[in-house]
Amino acid sequence: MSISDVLSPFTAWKNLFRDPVTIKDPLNERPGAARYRGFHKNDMDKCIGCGTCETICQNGAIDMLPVEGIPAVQGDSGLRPRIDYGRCCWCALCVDVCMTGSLTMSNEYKWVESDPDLFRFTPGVDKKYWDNAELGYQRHDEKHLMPVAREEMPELHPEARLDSFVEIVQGYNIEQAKLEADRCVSCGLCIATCPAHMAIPDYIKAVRDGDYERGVQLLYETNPFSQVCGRVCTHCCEDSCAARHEGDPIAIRWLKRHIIDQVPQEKVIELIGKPAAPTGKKVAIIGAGPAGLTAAFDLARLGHAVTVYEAQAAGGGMTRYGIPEYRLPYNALDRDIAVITAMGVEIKYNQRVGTDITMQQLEADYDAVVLAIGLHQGRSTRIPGSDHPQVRKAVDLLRQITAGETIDVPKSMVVIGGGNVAMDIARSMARLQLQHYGEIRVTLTALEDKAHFLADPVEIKESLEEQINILDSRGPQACVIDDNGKLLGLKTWKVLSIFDAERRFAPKYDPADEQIHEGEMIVEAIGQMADVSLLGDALTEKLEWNRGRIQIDPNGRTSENWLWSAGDCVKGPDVINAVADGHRVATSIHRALTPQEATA
Amino acid sequence: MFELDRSQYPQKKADGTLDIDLTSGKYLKLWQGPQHPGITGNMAIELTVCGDEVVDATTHVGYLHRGFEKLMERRTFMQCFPIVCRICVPEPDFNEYCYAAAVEELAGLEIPELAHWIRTLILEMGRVNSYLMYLGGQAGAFGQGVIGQWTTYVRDLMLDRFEELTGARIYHMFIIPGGVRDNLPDGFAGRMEETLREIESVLADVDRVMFHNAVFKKRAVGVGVIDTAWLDSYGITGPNARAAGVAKDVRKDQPYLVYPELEFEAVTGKDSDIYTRADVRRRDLLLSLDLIRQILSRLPKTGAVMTKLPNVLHWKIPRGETYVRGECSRGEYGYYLVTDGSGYPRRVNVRGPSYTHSIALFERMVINANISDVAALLVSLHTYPPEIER
Amino acid sequence: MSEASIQRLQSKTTLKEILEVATEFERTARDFYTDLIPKVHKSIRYLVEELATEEQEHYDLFTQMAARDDLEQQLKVEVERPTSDHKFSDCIHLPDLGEQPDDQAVLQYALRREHAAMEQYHALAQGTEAGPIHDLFLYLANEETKHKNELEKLYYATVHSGGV
Amino acid sequence: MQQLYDTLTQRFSLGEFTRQRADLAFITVEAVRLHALLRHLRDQEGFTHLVLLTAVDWLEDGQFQLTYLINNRAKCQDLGLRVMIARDNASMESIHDLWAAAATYQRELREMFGIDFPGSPRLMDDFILEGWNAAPPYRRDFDTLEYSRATYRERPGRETRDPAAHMKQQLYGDKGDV
Repeated sequence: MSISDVLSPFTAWKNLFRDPVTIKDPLNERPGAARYRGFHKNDMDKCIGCGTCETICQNGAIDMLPVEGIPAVQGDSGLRPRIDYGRCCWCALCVDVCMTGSLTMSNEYKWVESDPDLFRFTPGVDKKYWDNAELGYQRHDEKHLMPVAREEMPELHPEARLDSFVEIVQGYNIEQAKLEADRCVSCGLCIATCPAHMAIPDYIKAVRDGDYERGVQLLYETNPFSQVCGRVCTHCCEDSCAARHEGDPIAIRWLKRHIIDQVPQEKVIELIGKPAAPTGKKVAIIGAGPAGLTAAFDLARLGHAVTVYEAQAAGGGMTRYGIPEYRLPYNALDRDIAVITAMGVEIKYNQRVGTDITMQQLEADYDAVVLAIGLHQGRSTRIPGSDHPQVRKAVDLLRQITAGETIDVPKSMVVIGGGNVAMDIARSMARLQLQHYGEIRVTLTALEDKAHFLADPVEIKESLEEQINILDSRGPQACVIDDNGKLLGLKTWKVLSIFDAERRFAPKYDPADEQIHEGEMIVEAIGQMADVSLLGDALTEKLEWNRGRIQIDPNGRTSENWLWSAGDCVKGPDVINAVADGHRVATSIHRALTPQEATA
Repeated sequence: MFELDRSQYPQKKADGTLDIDLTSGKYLKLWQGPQHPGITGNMAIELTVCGDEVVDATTHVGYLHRGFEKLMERRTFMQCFPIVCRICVPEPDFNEYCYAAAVEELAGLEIPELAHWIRTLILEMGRVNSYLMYLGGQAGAFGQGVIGQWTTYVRDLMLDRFEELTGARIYHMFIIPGGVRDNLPDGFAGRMEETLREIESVLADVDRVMFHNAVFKKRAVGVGVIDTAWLDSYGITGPNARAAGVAKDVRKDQPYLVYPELEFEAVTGKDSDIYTRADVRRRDLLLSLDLIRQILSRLPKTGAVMTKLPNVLHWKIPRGETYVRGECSRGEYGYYLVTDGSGYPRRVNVRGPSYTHSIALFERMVINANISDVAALLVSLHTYPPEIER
Repeated sequence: MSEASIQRLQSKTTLKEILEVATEFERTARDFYTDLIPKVHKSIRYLVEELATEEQEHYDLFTQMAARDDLEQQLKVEVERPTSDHKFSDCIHLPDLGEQPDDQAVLQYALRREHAAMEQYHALAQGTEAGPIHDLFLYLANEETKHKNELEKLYYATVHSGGV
Repeated sequence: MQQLYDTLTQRFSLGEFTRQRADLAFITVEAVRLHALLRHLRDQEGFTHLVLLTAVDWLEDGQFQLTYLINNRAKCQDLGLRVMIARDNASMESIHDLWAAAATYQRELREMFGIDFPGSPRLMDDFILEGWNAAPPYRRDFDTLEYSRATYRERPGRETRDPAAHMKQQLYGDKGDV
């Protein structure tokens, strides 16, 4: 200790002459830093109400609640997060995890109220002065809290698949499936979109947990066609997936297939258990497609005796006779059907109703009849020359291929149509051409431009890989036939526009841009319809119709109380819709066949 | 009898309890805290005094128990992230770092280089804050209120830097499992340099007014000596150990983050009294300012700040256990994490240096101290009660 | 209604006369569709019924138009014969749709007919000077266009969209 | 660390060895051997620093795991000794004679897990939970959420909807047979 230790403290006196360093009016003068984690904002145009913010909030500060004027629609629950600032700890995990980037934070931090309940509010709905604040916490450019890219599906390369009908999609292995399943946030927005309302988040969780038996049970609760849907479902669920907003949607379809691929068929049958005791009621189902067999499965499990009449030699309907084997192998389909027949469903093959047995007979013999005949008749453009024998319809050709009939494979051909069926026939014929002649000469012409093709984008991509010559915006004008009656090709005009300003079909052609596409065969793949001739004139007259289709009530029942109808023939083409329809009519029939208990 | 060995008074019975008669009128029970201004945070000391000499002391904690360790057992690994910082208010970042590092180790995650640098930067910034608060508290314990005003002012400048870097002033929630949340904002190094200079200028004043102050020296020199023999017995770490001449500094002993690449020596003292501990912390604070400069001049300018995580909503970590430590301003801070393969921690145990410093060690040191020195003694151990009771 | 009717149309040049043919056009079409209803399969009867209703509405419109006071003078005005007359009159022919035409055939016929009518009224509008008559023809052309658009949408939905 | 383990196994009967990092390993030890082993490690092997002492509740196995983490600063090594003890009437030998600070850890473990350490100073004194009557709260079978629901009032006015259930109710639901 020295004299300086006595004196030096007095240097503090120099501060006498300093200005205060505190900010005089911090409430007005001090904006939060650019990254400040202040009050929440939520962009109502982007928010989909998936509730992932609520899931991650470790404080339980977020509630998901309906908001006036925001209805639940596909892909948006209509709920919006309400935040309780009595609990919020400003960690911003809700912002980081937000699936759409709608939930953000402003750099505002001052909010004074005398009523504490006002600190519970719905950002974006309850208007606040910081709603338009430009600064505030930004999550880092790359979203880190979950992977955004889909696990790549192993597929056969074009060279490896082009000369055969071997399945292209290889399926995930367990590790890949777990990684893909891991990406799901279990919000459940997809369930409402799935026509069968499958328990998607739950079965994805089963994949994560590696509990495939549980997965199979979940699948069979809503869908006996998991092999089929796991491969060729239109997967509209993926369009409602929360993950699609800032990345790839979860590969829901492939995960479904993965589950069913993991469990042997005998185990599947064991897992879903035995049907209920026989009820003594008999149900006839016309058509062994997804709708008919789903209804058959449900009804058989409820104890009813079910007989399915199928005109073809094998079951599956359009999934077998319309979808090429490289997309849906027949053995996969067979496995689904085998589980259904294991429930006691009897399928009578090669029995064409209307020819081999009449509707009247079915009405007399059964307690209920389901008409699930699909859309097996191809539409024609009816352009000049389209009645030439070498102008064929895609559905007929595909059916012949499946049935193993010999087809006179043309060296060159033209397909009319831009839907999946057009792609199916083009790719199938390309394979046959390669097998027969060693080269592919298939031209596909579609009315629509590429941006508006009806086919799945992946179908177009794979068709191009498989050397299909796809020409968009070509309107068919005539099938060109020479003087000897030989088909030379298809004459098309350029389509200038296909829809008018109001999105209505109003094709405009440019006759100056005329092309003739060479082809020994022309295949029309523009549309399909149901062949309802099996009904017979009397029943046709008795039934009520609705714009060309049999009229049904919401449960699938027709105006004849013994007859239900389901699937493509009443709802348009879609596998998963057919499955959903099958359930619907099965439930309705079960109710009709079961004596109602008196209600008090 | 006091002239000989004061630690022999009061005498103890064979079972170790005091051989005193509390009803004799010779002794007084005196409570200091939990709201006493000389107490660090929410704790209380139950003193038994004889005259103005402390003959027995019991620390009481629990005023701030929030059960974080238990709360974490029902939160997912990512959900634990926002709550760990709340275990220690003045220097929350060690919780974030130790927790994140433990999770990353058990989950097998490698974090990007840049994140290591930014984490180190954050930890040093937090150390500066913690020491500035301590200096004010230590001076305040001797009645020098002005020091606290100065250090709080410059601490506030550092909080501004925290705010612009992390988006928050106190609970930064920035060192996240997987990395850090963002890169430095534009112009950060320049503004940090201004802040560092202001801190240095204030520290020069503190040096003159606090450390070269006859009153402070009179009160602090030779008081509250920690015997080096106690270090292991009481688990003493950090400046408390370094002031006793043992260069215990995790940054050197078991280097983590980017410390191996930084140039520094552990700051030590030798007298192990209140003054030396304060001085060690002052010099350690200057070291931190230097480390911040080193980091800012050497860290990569660009690069990823976070590694790719699995979906954190159902992130599971295989069964395992680990311990991750760091050198915080008060000593060894560590997280013992046990996982069981589920999506939740099986057990998280937080080792805060205050745990041993403010209970076992303090209860021993305070015996025979003067009542007026109790607060200064406690502050000189630099303890934060929340990390005791977690 | 073949050779004779074409002759008849070609010989008329006043507005009144053209309007009469147009009304006749709607009437015959209405009767054609009405006769067709019981012949087609029940499942597509809705289509023919809708077409008949549509034509009836147009017929009513024309009748009302002819009854308007302000037309009386105008009806005597000579109108330039539209160039699209030929196609238009073509469509007055009853087509041979066979015994039991299907939806596609009915739609194709109706589309062709609406298209011709649309062009006809456009041409008539162009052939009259600005004024109420001109507006009326424009209105009629617009009506036919709308109808045609609806039919095309239906055609696309019926024939083209089934092959997804 | 492997070397240390090999040395130790010559003198002590040790259980499972887990190398976690180059500088951190865990060894399972029988309860009766712990004290001697710790003394040896402290006095002969340079593990002079008791980093922490805590417990892990393996409820499903009916066991507590006590973890004694010790540090050898000179060699920069950490060693965790795992002792599995029965969960019922859990009791363990005290080590306060080896490290004075251990008494605090043991007091907390008694309070939070209900583990007895006979002879440990002030063991029965309340540590954090003064006046606590319920089960030791850090045991896995103590449900904090249930406790807080039973003890505290929920703030009124809070409700939430599950997106999937809400959509079901709004968009499809069970319409029934009409």
